[in-house]
Amino acid sequence: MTGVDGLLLSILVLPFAGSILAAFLPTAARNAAALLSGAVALAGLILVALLYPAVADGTAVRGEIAWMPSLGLSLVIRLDGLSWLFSTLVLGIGALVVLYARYYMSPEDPVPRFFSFLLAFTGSMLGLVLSGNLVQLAFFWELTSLFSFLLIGYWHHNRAARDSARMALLTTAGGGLCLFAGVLLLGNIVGSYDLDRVLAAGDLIRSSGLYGPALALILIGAFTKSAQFPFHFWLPKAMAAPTPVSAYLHSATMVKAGIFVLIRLWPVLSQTDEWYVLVSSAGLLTLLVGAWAAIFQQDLKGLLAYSTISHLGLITLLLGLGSPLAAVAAIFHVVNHATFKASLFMAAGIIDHETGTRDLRRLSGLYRFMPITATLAMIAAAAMAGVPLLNGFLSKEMFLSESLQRHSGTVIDQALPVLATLASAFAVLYSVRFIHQTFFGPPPTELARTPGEAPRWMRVPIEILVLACLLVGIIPAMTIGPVLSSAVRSVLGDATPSYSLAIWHGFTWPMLMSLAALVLGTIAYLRFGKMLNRTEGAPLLRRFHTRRIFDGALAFTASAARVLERRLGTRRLQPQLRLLLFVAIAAGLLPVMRHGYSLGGMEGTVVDPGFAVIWAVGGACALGAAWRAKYHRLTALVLMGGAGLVSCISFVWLSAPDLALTQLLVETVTTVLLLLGLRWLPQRSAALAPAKGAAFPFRRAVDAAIAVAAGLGLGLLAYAALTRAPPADAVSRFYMERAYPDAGGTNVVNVILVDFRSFDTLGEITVLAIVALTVFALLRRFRPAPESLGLPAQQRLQNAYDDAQSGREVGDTLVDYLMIPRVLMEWLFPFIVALALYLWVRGHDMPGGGFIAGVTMATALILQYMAAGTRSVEARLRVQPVRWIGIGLLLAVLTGAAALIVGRPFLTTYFSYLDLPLFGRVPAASALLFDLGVFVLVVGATALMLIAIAHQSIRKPLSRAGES
Amino acid sequence: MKRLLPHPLLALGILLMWLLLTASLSPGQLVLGAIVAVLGSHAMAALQPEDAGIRSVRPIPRLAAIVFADIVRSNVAVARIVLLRDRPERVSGFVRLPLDMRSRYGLTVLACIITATPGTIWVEFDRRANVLVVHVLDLVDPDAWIRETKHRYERPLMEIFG
Amino acid sequence: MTQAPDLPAWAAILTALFILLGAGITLIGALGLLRLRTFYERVHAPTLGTTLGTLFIVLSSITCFSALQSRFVAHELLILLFVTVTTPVSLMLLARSALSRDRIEGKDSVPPVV
Amino acid sequence: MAAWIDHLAVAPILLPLAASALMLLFDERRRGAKLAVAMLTTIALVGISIVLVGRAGSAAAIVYAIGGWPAPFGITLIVDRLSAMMLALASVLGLASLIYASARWDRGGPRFHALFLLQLMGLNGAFLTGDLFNLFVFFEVLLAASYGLLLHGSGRARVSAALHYVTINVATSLLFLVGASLIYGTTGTLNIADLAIRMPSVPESDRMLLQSGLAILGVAFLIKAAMWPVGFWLPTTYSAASPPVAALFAILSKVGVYAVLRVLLLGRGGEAADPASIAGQWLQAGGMATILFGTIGVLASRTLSRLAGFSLIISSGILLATIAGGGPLAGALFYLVSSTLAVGALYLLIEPIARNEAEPNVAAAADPVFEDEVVHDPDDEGDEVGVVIPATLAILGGGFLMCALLLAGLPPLSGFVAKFAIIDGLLDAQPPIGWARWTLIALIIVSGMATIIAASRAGIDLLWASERAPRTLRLAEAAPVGLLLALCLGLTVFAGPAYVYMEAAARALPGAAGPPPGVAR
Amino acid sequence: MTTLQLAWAITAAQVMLGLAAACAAYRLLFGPRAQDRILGLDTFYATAMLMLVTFGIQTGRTLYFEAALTIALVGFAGTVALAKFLMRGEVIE
Amino acid sequence: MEIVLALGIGVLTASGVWLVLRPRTFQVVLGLSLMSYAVNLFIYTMGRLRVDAPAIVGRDAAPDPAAYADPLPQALVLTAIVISFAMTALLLVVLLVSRGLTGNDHVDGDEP
Repeated sequence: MTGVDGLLLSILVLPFAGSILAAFLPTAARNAAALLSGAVALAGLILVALLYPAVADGTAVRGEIAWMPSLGLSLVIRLDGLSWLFSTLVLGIGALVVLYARYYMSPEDPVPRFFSFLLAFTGSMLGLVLSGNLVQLAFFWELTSLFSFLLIGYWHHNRAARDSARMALLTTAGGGLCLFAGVLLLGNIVGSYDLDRVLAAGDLIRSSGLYGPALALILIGAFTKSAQFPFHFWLPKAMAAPTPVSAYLHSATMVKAGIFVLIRLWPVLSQTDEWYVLVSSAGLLTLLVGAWAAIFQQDLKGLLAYSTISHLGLITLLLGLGSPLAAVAAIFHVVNHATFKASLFMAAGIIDHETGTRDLRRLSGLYRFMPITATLAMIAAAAMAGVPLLNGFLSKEMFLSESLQRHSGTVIDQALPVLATLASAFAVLYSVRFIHQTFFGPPPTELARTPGEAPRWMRVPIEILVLACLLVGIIPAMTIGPVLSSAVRSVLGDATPSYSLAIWHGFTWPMLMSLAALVLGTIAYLRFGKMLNRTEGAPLLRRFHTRRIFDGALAFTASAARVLERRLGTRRLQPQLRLLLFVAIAAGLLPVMRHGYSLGGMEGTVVDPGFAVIWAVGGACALGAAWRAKYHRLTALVLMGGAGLVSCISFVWLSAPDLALTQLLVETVTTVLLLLGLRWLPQRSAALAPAKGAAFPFRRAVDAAIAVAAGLGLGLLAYAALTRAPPADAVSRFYMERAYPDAGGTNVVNVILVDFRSFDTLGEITVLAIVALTVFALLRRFRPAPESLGLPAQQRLQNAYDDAQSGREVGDTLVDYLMIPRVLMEWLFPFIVALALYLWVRGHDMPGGGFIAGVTMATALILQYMAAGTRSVEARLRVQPVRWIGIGLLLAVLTGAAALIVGRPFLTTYFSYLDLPLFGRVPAASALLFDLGVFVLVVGATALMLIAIAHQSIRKPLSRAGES
Repeated sequence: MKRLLPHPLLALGILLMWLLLTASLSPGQLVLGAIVAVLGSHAMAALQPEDAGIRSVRPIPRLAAIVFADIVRSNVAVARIVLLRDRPERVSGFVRLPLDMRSRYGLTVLACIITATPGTIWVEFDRRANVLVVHVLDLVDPDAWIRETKHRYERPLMEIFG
Repeated sequence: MTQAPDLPAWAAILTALFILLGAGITLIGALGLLRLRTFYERVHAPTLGTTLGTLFIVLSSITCFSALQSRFVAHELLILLFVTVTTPVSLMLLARSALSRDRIEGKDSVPPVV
Repeated sequence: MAAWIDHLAVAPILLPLAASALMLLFDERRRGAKLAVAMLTTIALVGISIVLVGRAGSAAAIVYAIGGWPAPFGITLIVDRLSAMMLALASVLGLASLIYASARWDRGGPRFHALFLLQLMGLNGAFLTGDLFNLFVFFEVLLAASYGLLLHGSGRARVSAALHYVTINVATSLLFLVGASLIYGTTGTLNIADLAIRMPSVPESDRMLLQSGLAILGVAFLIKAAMWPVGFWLPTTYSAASPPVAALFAILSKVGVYAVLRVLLLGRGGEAADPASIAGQWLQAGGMATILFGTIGVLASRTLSRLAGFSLIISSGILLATIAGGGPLAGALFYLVSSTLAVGALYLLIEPIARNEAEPNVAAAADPVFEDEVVHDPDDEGDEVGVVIPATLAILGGGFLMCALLLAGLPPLSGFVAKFAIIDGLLDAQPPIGWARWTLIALIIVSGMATIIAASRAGIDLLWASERAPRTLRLAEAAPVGLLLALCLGLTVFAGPAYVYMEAAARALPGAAGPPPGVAR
Repeated sequence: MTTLQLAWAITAAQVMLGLAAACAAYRLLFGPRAQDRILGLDTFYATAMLMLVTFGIQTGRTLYFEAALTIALVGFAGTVALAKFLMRGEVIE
Repeated sequence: MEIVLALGIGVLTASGVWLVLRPRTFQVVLGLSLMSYAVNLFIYTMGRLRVDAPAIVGRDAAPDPAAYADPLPQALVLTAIVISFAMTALLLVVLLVSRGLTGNDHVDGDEP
C-alpha cells in the first residue's frame, strides 16, 4: 500500500472509527463527542486538502483493497476532481455542522449517539463520493439512506420524526435498490464494475439494449435521493429532524448524492434522447414545483426545504440538458447551493432556538433582537435569490444563459427561458418573504420568550459560510475557480468547454432575465405578501398530496398483502394437506405422463386364492375404517387393527418374517396406545353434528378424488415396479454374500440392521427416544378438557352400583372383572420376558432382534398395567423408563464407539467364534451388544409413552379453593 | 434357595420353554436357558403373586383327561349347532353357579376350563357372594348342568388347590 | 402357489389330515360367528378354532417337522399352551364387558345383577 | 486405519448423542450440570466443525465408511466443503441458541438439553450423510427433536402449531419413503454418490419410475424447504416456538434446500440428454412463487415472528429459484449462510423487543390443575442468570437494525454481499438472459424492498414508539445475538475468502465436473 | 406324489383359514356392536396365527414359528385392551 | 399376487388419504397409520415379490442372491415401521393435549 493509498483509506476509515468511538461515550459526554466529531471532520478535511495536488489536473488517484476478487469486487477508493470537491463539501460543512450542533442540541438528548450517527453518515457520504466501483457506490448509497433515517428519526419519541424518518428511508432505500439494479446492469454491459472501465465505455453502454432499463433504474435512484418530482415528498417531511441534520443533509450531502451520481455517470449516460427527456423534464418540473410550493410555506424550514427541492431541480435540469457548459453550471451550483442553504438552515435553527417557533406568521421584527444573525441570513437569502455579488448569482446566470441555448429543438427550448425566469422570480419571492417576515416589521407579540443573539460559537459556522458566499460571489476565479476546473475536467475530460467565472459579462440576456426575476419577485411579494400568510399549502398543488398518497400506498400494500396472504396461503390444516397431496400426486404423475406408463415384462407370481381373500378382507377393513372413523372411533380402531393384521400376514406370505413380527407387535402396541388416548377425546355422534355448509359436498368430492388419485397412483407405481426385473447389480447382493462370512449372521435383514446399516438403526432408536421424551414432557403439562376430567360413564355407573349394594365396596366390579385375567397375566409375564430374551438372542440368525424383543417386553409390562392398575404395578416393579432409554442409547453408542479405540470406523462390529469349554463354538458379535442397547431403549421408550398416557387417569386434580 | 430361585416350578417351566424354543439340548443352551429361567422367576417374584398353595397333584391327570374329553365333545356339539340346521327349541342362556371354592388359582383354572370348552363361557363372577355367571350355548337343564360342573371340575380343583 | 415339503408318505398323509381337520374346525368356528344369533352365542364360536383347531394344526406341524428333521420337534406345543391360556382371558373380559354394556342399556335378555 | 481427523467426521453425530444419552441417566434436579454438559458439547461441536472446515478446504473430501463397510454398501459420511460449512453453521447457531436458552428458556419443560443436543445431532447427521435412506433417518431425528423443542414450554399456541407441523411432516416423511424406495427399486442403490453414477444408465423403460421417485422425493424436500404452496406451516410453527428454539429452527428449512442440492441435482446430472429439465423449470417457478408469497407474507405480517418466518420463506424461495435456474451456486450458499444467521439472530431478538413485562414466566400457561404438576425446581426461584445490561434499547435497536439490513440485503452486512453475488451470477449468463432470470432478479429486489417496509414498520412501532417500562436484557440474551451478527460482519469483511471457499464447495456438487466423492467401486 | 397332494391339502387349509378370517372380518366390519367387532378381531388374530403355522408346514421352515408364538402370547393384549375399554371406559387405571 | 398387492396398497392409501383430509384429529391419526401401512408395503415391493424365499442365508456355501428375498427393502421397512410408530404416538399425544387446551378435537383447534 502506497502512501496515497493509506491517505485515501484513512479518509474513509476515520469517520467510521469516530462513529464507533462516539457510540460508546457516556450519554452526557456532550463536549467530548462534539470534540471528537469535529476533530475527525477537520482531520479528514486536512487529508483531503493534502491530496489536492494529485487531482488538480483532472486525473484520479486510486487505492484498492481486494474484497471479493472472484466476483470482480474490490474496495476501490478513487479520488478525482469531482470527488475532491464533494469530499471537501462533505467534510467542511460537516465540521461546521458539528460545531453548530454542539450548541444546538439540548443537554437532555443523548448527544453522543447523535454525533455517532452524524459521523457514520459523513463516512457513508465520503464512501459514496470516493467509490471507484459501482457496487461500492450502491453500497455506500444505501448506507447514507440508512444513517439519514437514523438522523431524521433521532427524536423518535416524536411521531412526526418517526414517520418522516421511515418515509425518507423507504423512498431513498427503495430508490437505492433500483440504483443497485441499475449499476449491476451497467456492470453487466461493461463487464466490470470498476468506475474507470465503466467511464471509458460510454459508447458501449449507450448502444446496449440494456441501456434503457439501466438508465431508468439509475434515474429512479438518483431522483428519489435528490427529491426530484414526484419523489420529492420525503424531503419537507424530513424537517422533523434536528436542524443541524437538515442543514447537513439537505445542503451538502444526502440530497446531493443523487446529483453526484448523475454527474458521475453523466459522461456515459447522457447525450441520448432518453436522458434528455427524462432528466430535464424531471428537473424542470421539480424546479417549478419546488419554487412554487416554497412560496406558500409557513414553516421556515419548510420554505427552505422546498427551496432545496427547487434548486435540486435546477441542477438536475442543467444536467439533463446534456451540454458540457450546463454540466459546469450544475457542478458550480452544487457548491453554491451547499454554502448558502447550509447557512440558511443554521440561521433558521437559531431563530427556532431563540423564539420557540418556526412559523412565519408568528415571527416578525427579529432584526432588533439578533442583528448579526439577521444580517447573515439576509446575505445567504440573497445568494439564494440570485442577487449579484453573491455566489448564487453566478451559477444562476450560467443556468439562465444555458436556458437560452437550443438543445432538442422541441417546444421545451422555447419555453425554457420563460420558465427559468419564472422560477427565478419565485426564488426571489420566497427569499424576500423569508427575510422580510422574519426580521422586519413590528416586534413579535406571541412569543413564549424574548429572543436574543445566539451563542457566539453557534454563529461562527454561519459566518464562515456566508463569507464563502461572498468571496465566491465577488472573486470567483480566485476562490472556486481552480477547484471547479479540476472537478469539471475530471468529469468532462477532453470535452471540457471554456467558460469564464466573472461577475460581469455585460448586459446580456441572462443578466436581464436575472434582473427581471428580481423585480418580478419583489413586486409579487409586495402585492401578495399578506395573502400568502393566509394560505394553507400551495395552490394547484394542494390537492396533490404526495405524502398522503405515499401513506395510502403503504396502507394499501399492507392490506392488499393481507388479503393476498389469505388467498394464497392458509393457516388451516386441511387445505394444506390437500395441497401437499395434490402437489405430490402431480409430481409423481408428470414423469409418467412424459415417459408413458408401461409395465415391465417380468413374469408375475401366480395369484394365491388365500392371499386374495386376505386382501379382500384387508381392503374392506381399510375402507371401513375410513368410513366409520368420524363417529365410531372404536370401530375404526378395530378395523384398522384388521388392516394392520392383513399387512402383517402379507409380509409372512411374501417371505419377510421379521417384518411380520415387527408389524404385529407394533400393531398391538399402537392399538393400546390409541385406546389410551380415546378416553380423553370428546364424545361425538351424528346427532350432535353441526349443520354443514353448502361447500361441504364439494369438499368431500375433492377429498375423495384426491384419495382415489393417491391410491391409484401408488398402486400403479407399485405394480409397474413389480412387473419389472429388479436392477441387476443392486447393492443387496453384497449383503447376502457377505452377511455370514463377514458379519456372522444368517438373517440378512437383521445383519443389515445391526451391522451393515446399523447407523440407520442408531438413528431410528434415537427417534424413538426423542419421541418418548417429548411425549413425557408434553404430558407433564397435560390438562384434560373439563368434561373428560371425571371418570368415564361406565365407571361412574359401576361405582354407583357398588356403592348402593350392601356388602359391596366401590371398585368391587373392577376387582371381580379382572380377578381371573390378572392371575393369568401375571403368570404369563415371566414367559413373555423369556420370549423377549429369546427373540433378542437369536435375532442375528433368525427373525427377531432387539426391536422386536423390546416391544415384546414392553407389551408384557403393559399387560401388567392393564391387569393390575398403574399404582399396583409401580408399587412392585421399579419402572424407570427414562433411565432405560438413557442406558440403551448409551450402550448402543458405546458399542459403536468401541471400534474407534482400535482405530476402526464407528460402528465397526467385532465378530468371531469363541470355543468355550461347555458351549462349543459360540458366536460373539459386538452387534449383539448393540442390539441389547436397542432392546433396552425400545422397552424404555415404548413403556414411557404408554405409561405417561396411562398416568393421566390417576392424577389427582387439585382441589380448588372455593369449590366444594 | 427361595431368594436365589423364588419360583422353582416356574423356573423349570421357563427352562423347558427355552429348550423347546431353541430345539436343542446343548449344554450352552442349557446354561443360557437356566440364566433366563432365573431371570424370569425373579421377574415373577417382583410382581409378588399370591402363593399358589398346591395341596395335591394327584387329581391333575384325571382332571386333564376329563377336560380334554369335554373339549372334544363340546367341539363336536357346537360344530353341529353351527353347521346343521339349528334346532329352533335350542335355548341359550345364563346360568348362576354358586361356588364353594375360594382359591384364586382354583378359580382361574376353572375359568380357563369353562371358557376353553366351546359352548360355555365364564361371564361374571362375584367375589363376595362367590357366585359365577356362565353363559351356556345349549342350555337344556340348568340345574343338571350346575351339578355336573361342580362335580366334574370344582371338586378336583378343590382337591388340588384347597 | 402349490408347494410343500418333501415328506415320507405316512407323514404327508398325517400332516395333510391334521391340517385339514384343524383348518376345517377353525372354519366351522368362524362360521359360527356368522350364523349364531346373539353376541353371547357368537362368543362361543371362536373357541373351536383355539382348542381343537389349534390342536390339529399344531399336531400337523409337529408331524411335519419331526419327519423333516428326523427327530421329535415339539416347540409348537408352546403355541397350544399359550393359546389355551390367553384365549379365555380375552373372551372372558369381552363377555363381561358386553354384559355390562347391555345392562347399562337395560336389555332384558341379560341376567340382572347378582 | 484412518487418520484421527477422519474419525472426527463422525464426532458431530456421536458427541451430542452420547452426551444426551448420559443426561437421561440423571433426573431433572441436575439442571446446572446438564447445562454445563450441553454447553461443553456445543462448544466442542463448534470447534470440531471449524477443524473440519479447515480440513475440507485444504484437501479432498473425507469419506467415512461407518462400520468399515465400503461405499455403496455401507453408510458413508461425507465431509466436503459444503457439509463442513453446514456443520459449522448449525453448531454456531446451536451455540447461540443454547446460550440464549440458558437465560431461562431451558426451564420451560423437562429434558430441554437432551432434546437440544439431539436436534443438533439430527442436523449434523443430515448434513453429513452420503446415503439416501440414512438421510431419511436423520430427517426423522431432527424432526422428532424439533417436535420436542417446538412443544417445549407447552401452551395452546405451541400445541396447535405442533399438531399441524407434526401432521404435515409425518405425511412428508411418507412421501420421502415412497420416493427413496422408488429410487432404490430402479437403481438398486441408496448411496447418493453411487446414484449419480447409476442414474444415467437406468434403462429408458425404467426412467418413468425413477423420475417419479425423484419428483416425489423432491416434493418431500420442498415441503421441508417451505416452498409455496406447501410451506404455509412455517411461519405459524416457528412463531409459536420459544425464541431459542425458533432461532435454531432457522436452519431447519435450509436442510430441505441442502437436500435438494445434494440429491435432486443428481437428477439433473443424470438427465444429460435433457438439460433444461422440466423438473428444473417447475422448481424455478415454484421458487419464484415462494419468493412472491414470502414477500406478501412479510408485508402482511403483524408480528415480528411472522415477519421472520416469512423471511425464511423468501430465503428458501431465492435459494430454490437460484439453484434450479442454474444460477450461481456459490452465491446461493453465501446467501444461505447469511440469511440463516440473520433470521436466527432475529428470532432471538424478537422476544426481548416485544417483551411486555420485565420477566416473562416461561412456564406460564395457566394455574396447575394437577397436584403433581407443580414441579419445584430448587434453583428456579429468583435466580438471575447473567447480568442485566444497560443501554438495552440501543442494543436491541442496533441488533434489530442489523437483522433487518441482513434480511433486506442492504449494506453494510453480508446480506448485501449475498444478494449481490446472486444477482451478479444471474446476470453473468450467456446473453440473452431469459425472462425467468429477469423475473427472479426483480423478485429478489422487490422482496428486499418489502422487507425494509415491513421491518421498518415493526421496528419503529416496537422500538421507537412504544411507551413501555424500561426493558431488561440479560447478557446471556444479548451475547448470542452479538455472536451471530458478528459472524455476519465477519462474513462481510472476509467475503472474499469465504466466497472462494463456497465456489469450491459448489464446484464439488454433482452435476459439476468430475465424479462425486464417496464411492469406491 | 404325496407331496403334491400335501400341497393341495395345505392350500385348501389356507383357503379355509382365509374363509375363516373372512367370517371373522364380517363381524369385524358389520358388528353390529363393538363387542362383535372385537370378537371378530380376536378370531382374526387366532386365524392368522394358525395360518402362520400352515406357512411353516408349507415351506418346511421354522421361521414362522416365532411369529405364531408371539401372536399366541401377546396378540391377546389388543383384545384385552379393547374389552377393558368397553367395560371401563379406559384401558389402564 | 402382484396385482393383489398393488390393489391392496392402493386401497390402503386411498383410505388413509381420505382420513388424513378429515377435520377430526383422531381421523387424521388413523389416516396416517393406514398410509404408513401402505407405504411400508410399497417399500417392500421395491425388492419385488418373493414367495417362499426369506432372507436367511445358509452358513455353508456362498448364497445365490436370486434365491432370496431382497433384504434391503425389508430392513428399510423395519426402520420405517418403528419411526411411524413413534410418530403416531407423538401425534396422538399432541392431539390429546390440543384437545385439552382447546376444548375440541378439530385439527385447527377451533370449529370452523
